[in-house]
Amino acid sequence: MSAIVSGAEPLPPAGETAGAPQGERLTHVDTLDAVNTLVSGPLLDRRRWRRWWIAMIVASLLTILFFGSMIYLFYEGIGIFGNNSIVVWGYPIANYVWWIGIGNAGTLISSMLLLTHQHWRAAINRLAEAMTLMAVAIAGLMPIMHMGRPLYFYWLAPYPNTMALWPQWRSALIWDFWAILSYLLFSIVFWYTGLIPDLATLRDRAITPGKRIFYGALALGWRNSARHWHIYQTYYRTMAALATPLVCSVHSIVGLDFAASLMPGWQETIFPPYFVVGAMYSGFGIVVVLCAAARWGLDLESLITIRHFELMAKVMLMAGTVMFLSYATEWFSAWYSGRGVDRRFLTFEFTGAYAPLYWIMIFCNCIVVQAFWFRTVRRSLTAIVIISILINIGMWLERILIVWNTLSHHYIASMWRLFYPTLWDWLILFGSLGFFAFLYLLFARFFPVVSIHEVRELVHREAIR
Amino acid sequence: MSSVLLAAFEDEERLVDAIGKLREERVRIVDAFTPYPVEGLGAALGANPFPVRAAMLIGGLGTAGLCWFIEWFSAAIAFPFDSGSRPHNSWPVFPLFPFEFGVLMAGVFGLAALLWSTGLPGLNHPFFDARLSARASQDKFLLAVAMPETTDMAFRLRDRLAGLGADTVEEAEL
Amino acid sequence: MNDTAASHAAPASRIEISRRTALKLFTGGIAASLAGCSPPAEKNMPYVDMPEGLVPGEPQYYATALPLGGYGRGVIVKAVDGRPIKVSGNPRHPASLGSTDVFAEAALVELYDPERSRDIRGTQPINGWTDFLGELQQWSGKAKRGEAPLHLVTSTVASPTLLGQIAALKQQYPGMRWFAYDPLGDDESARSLIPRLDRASVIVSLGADPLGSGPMQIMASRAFINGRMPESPGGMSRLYAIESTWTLTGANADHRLALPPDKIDALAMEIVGRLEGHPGSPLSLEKGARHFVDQMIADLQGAGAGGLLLPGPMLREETVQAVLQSGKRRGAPLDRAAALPAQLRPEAFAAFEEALHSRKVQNLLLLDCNPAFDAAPDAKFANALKGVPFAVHAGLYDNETADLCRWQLPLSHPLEAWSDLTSADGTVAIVQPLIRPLYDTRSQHEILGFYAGQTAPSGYDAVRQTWNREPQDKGFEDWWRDALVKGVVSGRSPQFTLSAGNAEISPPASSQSPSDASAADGSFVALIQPDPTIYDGRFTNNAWLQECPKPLSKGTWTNAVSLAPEDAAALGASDGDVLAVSSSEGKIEGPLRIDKGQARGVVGLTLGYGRTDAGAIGNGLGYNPRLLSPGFQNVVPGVHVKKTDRRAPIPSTQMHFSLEGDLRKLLPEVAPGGSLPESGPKPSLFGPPQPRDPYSWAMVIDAAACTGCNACVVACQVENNVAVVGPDEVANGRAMHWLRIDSYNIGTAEEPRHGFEPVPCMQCEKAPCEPVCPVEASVHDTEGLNVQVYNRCVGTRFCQSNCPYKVRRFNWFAYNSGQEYKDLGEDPMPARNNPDVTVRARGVMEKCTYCVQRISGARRDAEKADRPIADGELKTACQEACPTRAITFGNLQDKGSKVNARRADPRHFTLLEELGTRPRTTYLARVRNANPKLAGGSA
Amino acid sequence: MAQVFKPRANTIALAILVSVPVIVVLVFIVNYQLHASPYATLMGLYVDQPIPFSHKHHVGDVGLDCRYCHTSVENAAYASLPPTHTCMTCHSQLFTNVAMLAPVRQSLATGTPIAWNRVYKLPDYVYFDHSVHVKNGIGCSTCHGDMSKQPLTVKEKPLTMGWCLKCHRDPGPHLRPASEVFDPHVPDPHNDPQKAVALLRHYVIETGNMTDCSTCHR
Repeated sequence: MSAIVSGAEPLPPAGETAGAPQGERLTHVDTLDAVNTLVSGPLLDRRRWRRWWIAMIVASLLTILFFGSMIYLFYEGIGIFGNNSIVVWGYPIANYVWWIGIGNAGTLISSMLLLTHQHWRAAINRLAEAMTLMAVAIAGLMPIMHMGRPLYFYWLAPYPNTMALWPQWRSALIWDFWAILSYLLFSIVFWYTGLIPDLATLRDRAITPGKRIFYGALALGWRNSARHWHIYQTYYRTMAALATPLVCSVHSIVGLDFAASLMPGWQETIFPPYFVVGAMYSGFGIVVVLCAAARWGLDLESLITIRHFELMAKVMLMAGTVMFLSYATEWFSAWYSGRGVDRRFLTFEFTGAYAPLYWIMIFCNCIVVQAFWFRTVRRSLTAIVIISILINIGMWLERILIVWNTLSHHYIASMWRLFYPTLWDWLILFGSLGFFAFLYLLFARFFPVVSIHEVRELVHREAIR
Repeated sequence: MSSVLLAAFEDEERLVDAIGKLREERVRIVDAFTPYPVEGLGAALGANPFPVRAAMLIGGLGTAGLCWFIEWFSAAIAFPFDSGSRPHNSWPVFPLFPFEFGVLMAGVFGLAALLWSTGLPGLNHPFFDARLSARASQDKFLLAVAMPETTDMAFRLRDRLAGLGADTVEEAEL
Repeated sequence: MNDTAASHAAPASRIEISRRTALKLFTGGIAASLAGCSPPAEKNMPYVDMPEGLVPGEPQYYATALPLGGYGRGVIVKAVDGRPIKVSGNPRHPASLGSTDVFAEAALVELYDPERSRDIRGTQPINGWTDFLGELQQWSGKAKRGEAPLHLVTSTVASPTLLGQIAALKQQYPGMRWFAYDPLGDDESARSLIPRLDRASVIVSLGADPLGSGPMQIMASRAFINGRMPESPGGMSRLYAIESTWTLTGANADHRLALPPDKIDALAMEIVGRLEGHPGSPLSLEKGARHFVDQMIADLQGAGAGGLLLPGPMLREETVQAVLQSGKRRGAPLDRAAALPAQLRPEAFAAFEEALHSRKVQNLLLLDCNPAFDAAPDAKFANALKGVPFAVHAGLYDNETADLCRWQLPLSHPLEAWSDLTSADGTVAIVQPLIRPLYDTRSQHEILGFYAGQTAPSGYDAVRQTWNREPQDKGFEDWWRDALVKGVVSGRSPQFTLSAGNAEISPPASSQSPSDASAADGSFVALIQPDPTIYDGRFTNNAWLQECPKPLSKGTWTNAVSLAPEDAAALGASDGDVLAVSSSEGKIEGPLRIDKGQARGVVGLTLGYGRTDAGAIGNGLGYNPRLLSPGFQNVVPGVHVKKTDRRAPIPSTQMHFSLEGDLRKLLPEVAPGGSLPESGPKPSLFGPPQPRDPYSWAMVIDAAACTGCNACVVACQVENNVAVVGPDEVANGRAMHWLRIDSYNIGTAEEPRHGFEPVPCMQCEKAPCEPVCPVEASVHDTEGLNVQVYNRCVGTRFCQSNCPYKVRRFNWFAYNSGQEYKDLGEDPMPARNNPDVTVRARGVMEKCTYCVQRISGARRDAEKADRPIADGELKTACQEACPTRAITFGNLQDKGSKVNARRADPRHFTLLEELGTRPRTTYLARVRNANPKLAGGSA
Repeated sequence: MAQVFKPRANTIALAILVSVPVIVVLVFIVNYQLHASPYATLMGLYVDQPIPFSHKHHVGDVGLDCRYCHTSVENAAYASLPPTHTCMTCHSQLFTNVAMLAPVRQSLATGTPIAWNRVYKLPDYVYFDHSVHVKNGIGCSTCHGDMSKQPLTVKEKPLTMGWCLKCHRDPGPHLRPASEVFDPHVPDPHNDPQKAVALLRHYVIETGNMTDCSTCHR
């Protein structure tokens, strides 16, 4: 089969094409069946999954750690975290904002790029959507772990009860609850819809009856009828159109968790927009890492090319710059307001107990990304991956610092206090990373990580260009 | 349940060109099956996405309305609480929940409508009896034309399809 | 609820009931106050025979008195179903004036402490009291024959009945010797003064601490503030404090000067000299201090009889006497605390030690004292005591001393026993039990009864005999009932009385001379003082007092070694470093606390810690400064301080103390008669919320009247079942006190001063915590309370993160419902929970609600009688406890209410008003009556 | 290629798809019904007692007043159960040696309380005060039903928060003149608007704070 992979002309080695990127092709595959083979091959034919198993074992261990800590948390009580009566919020909140941010990028990528006819999205949107699902699912766990009495989380829902009580709709947490829930379910629907035609392909290519039934059932008997395609696309595009505002609203609401308060450093009108950008920022970072992983693990070099990475790098450069601008706006308005508490807070950010972390955050989120101004960096896979990881570290720091700075240094001097994380704080954080990897590996094992039918279209489009 | 001739084409262009020519020759096109959506083809074959759009609109707005009502009813009528001396009917914060949930339900209703108007789930379908059916989801562009009454007409149509570039032609039921 | 069961109630009723039942019934009471549903298979246990006058579930109030340092403070104790659950002051009693101190509030913990000595214990297996009595008989025989004279050791005794019994014993046992000591030290004359601060216009404290912990604290604080109120007659008094380490008196002074003890002593003599008109050579002081002293003396002279010079315990006896004489000549308002009658003076502790070490002591009774810890914590004493064949210790706890004795007799708690107590000002109150002894214990009177040869002594009878000297007295029963009801004795005097008088005192035997003490050779002077929350060590096992923050440092659960910043810098040590302090006598180690405004060359140490056998709560905390000083010397010259490489940060409830820049707004200060700019109402989108009829509760706290004594903090804890979390959790920043007293460093670098600000929930009308709660757990009620519905709370903690005042507290663990600190969850401790307040579960936010259970109770009573709640009828726990009446609570809708009057005061201000939260809790600004001729005088 | 699925698969697939939303809705309905049902509220439940005490006999036939045994109901939060002595005031004369009353005699002899099983149980975070209700015209039977018809005591009302709120929002129809408070036979609620208004005024009832959380939870 590998014969098909190599194009008509010898494909240029990644990173060395000096030609104008405009002329450069996004994929290095020529025939439709080559696409099918590339993507579905790993899922269908007997093939060694050594790399996968190694990754899976590591991920599983972390997952066990994650749920182990969660069980201990529910048994022993929330006091095992480093929080105190002044800094009442801590890691779970930061993790939550971080994960939901990553979650947002998936849908943003696939829907926004679809609406703007960015065809290069075809190769990466499935990865991104899957990432969304898992990230949001994990994000959804965090607030529950953060609650004092997690078993009552359902009190946030308006369900008929003998207490004649209802939720308190003015609370940003209620908006949050519904944002996460709606967004999670919506992403599942969106993701699954996109998956249907590919499932049909897998059904038709599958040899063993087990796989045929598995994929067949999920494909719902999709026949690729031109009529169905027409209706299907209408639906899919409309969903994309709905997804974009949904995503923005979701992270805006997360921003409101802080902005809808009166604490210094939280009460900021700029929070919603810059939370959205921040989400996209860190999300793209993770997508880059996932693409690199999938590319390496599933030999998809010819589908996910350096060109994709370059384009994503450009998006990150934009986002990073916007972040810088947002921070600057915060600092300016804090200073310009002239309010003692705001200025004190600003000084604390840069010189207080958490200052080192704050400087690292600025470095990761604002400085490093500027390297993407250089084409060579944009086209070096290693560089992009490293920068993406740094960006995500920076974004996590941003979230924890938003929580820490404000709660540690507020109006009443007598109650200023610092936060010292415990082992359990770290276990939950890294455990959640492991759980994410675990889910992702499962997905990659049983579902096409690249949207087959959309790449088919892309290949055709490029062939005629 | 009608019997058709399935003609497999190598690519999108040949299929579209064939459809155009056959239309002029008054051949009844039943359906086409393509590995990826071919722009305008579905519309040409008379597919109507209206129900999906309608369902999403109604589902979305309906749900949002219901959510808003629940908010207003619970906060202002059922059990009005003094929460930081905010008005009981705090309408400025009410849109958020309806919006989030409305969008979700729009998606769900749309999916339902999609399945309904495409007749899915159709796990078992005569189309799958055709040998070519499996190729439609991979690399071939299938054209389904109504089977003529008489056999010699059928033979002529087969030749015509081959002439238009179909590399295989197969009898099938739809 | 099923605590309709708790029996053994009114002291009048005479139902016999075993400890076992008592405990069983307690648990009934507990169940009623535990949060969360329980399955319906639950038993209801009615009485077999209902005690007189007891209504199940309804509170009963009894007047009694509680001892501190021997002296009594009159209190009124609330009991529900026979369980004492709250102590508050007795307005009729001059030593309480209706207020309390931390020790009175926390007395309940002692009563219910699971670690109290429950059964009599001997050195070999025995069967209870009978064996003891048998052995006692032999020894009494010997004693009577003069073979083994009885030695009695007590701490300060102020009970007429006890005095009577001791006198009787002296008749019975020839050669009996009685020794008494005060763990704080034998520098009696300075310590036992009652300054009439309300009658003084200029007060100069020479190391004295009348506002600090002690039996006179409530009296002195109330008098001080009465003399401080701008509206008070004769204007507002001015307080100069000259002291070596920070005390509450210094913290409340208008002007403060830090000097080492020897300098203060010398200065005292100089002042006296100049007042008396024969000035000697002035003491050498640096310029600023000299100016301070001169202006102060001028001020003092100007005040005439209103000028009060107050000698402190660290002065030499001669100095004290000199000061007192001059004060007497000028007619300064200074009295002496009630002292023992001349014919009944105990010998000093030193005499006992001498007797002990010379093997003269064979028959020894140590009555409610712990010398092995607080008098002579050395091996020599321990071995000598071990050698005493018939050494008997009677005490609440099986403590350090008890371990060295042949017998430990369990003593009844003052709330379990009949007695009588004289207060520092001479007032006597009958001590009546609120509850039958929980264990097989005896009261002091009953134990002395045994020694007197009685077989079944009764404290009840002993006390009645003291007051009913001629048997055929008709009026006695009425008098007795009246005394019990009022809580104050009048119209009768027992055989022996303690009497207060004017401030002349014949100097006691021992007298220390710290004048040679100087930091010249690089060594330090150690100054030992009582601990503000643990006092002399008898409260070390009291978890509430341990967790109660020290007024100035806000440290908890240990005592610190305090140094001046310069000295600490010289040692290269920082807060929390462990310092080794050594004297010729011994060595202690404790965490450093740097105290801006402490005299250089002075090491500040406090008593009460370093106990080895106090109980699970108190063991192994802090150090015992007595190891540095033989006897009761409180000024130990020539000590050396070294920095060790260990750190032991002090668990503290406050981290940041200074108020720089506009933070100063948090604690505004005005000159007498001064006022604050009244800022108009903040603009609001929805318009200001209107207070609603019939009730709109509000509180005003007078920052000028707060002396920082902490009584309100502990009172709140008792009333509202606020949990103790333990040192580690305090260090984690999880202390639960609903009401905190913020302590701020104000003033200048030259003259650092302290300011206190009690901060309960502000009950904001536009509460930021409410709209952010997703489940309506934090909501407003129609009376303006910002209530927290514990059973609805899911623990998102958004309310606290959005609270600008940070007054909410979160149950990170089940501090009070399963995960208690150490043994605080063991029976009978939970029996002290207030049944009217939910015991919060884990994961729930809690906060001050203006004692909503009291409001509800008052409202229900009013509704039953179809009348409105009268102003002043309803008091919150903190308001009730406050010795200086700094807290006013009432109804805004009642135009005549006191709270409305205070809100109209020119000193009225709102904390963080600019946020527009419209708090119902507001403040009156601090007042500093500075000397115009001194720095800060312009303020 | 051949069919993967048999024709009936279509039906099954459809059924599954449809059942998803249906189940979601059912969960809500069933959950509510369950909590409102006697299964959760124990309403209408008879509880065995050490002594089969019959209110029907003592109230209905003998005609004892509630307050004869539940002495503190008018001035305390708890109505309180009668001490054994109260039983003996009569039963030292009547039925002195009936086997049924053995536990009572034993209780008196040994001084051990009679352990009655709770019928009306509120969660411990709910603070209910009998006296304030009784004093303000709420009859015993409003919550306890007609005791004169109960041979064994049965929980007459659900005692859910919703149930309490019904009356706290509109107490009028449940109020009675003081004379009828302890009368078990009075129908409740009376549907007489004038009477309601009159009684509200008579008892000076401020309905404003009656639905405050702090009214019952502290």
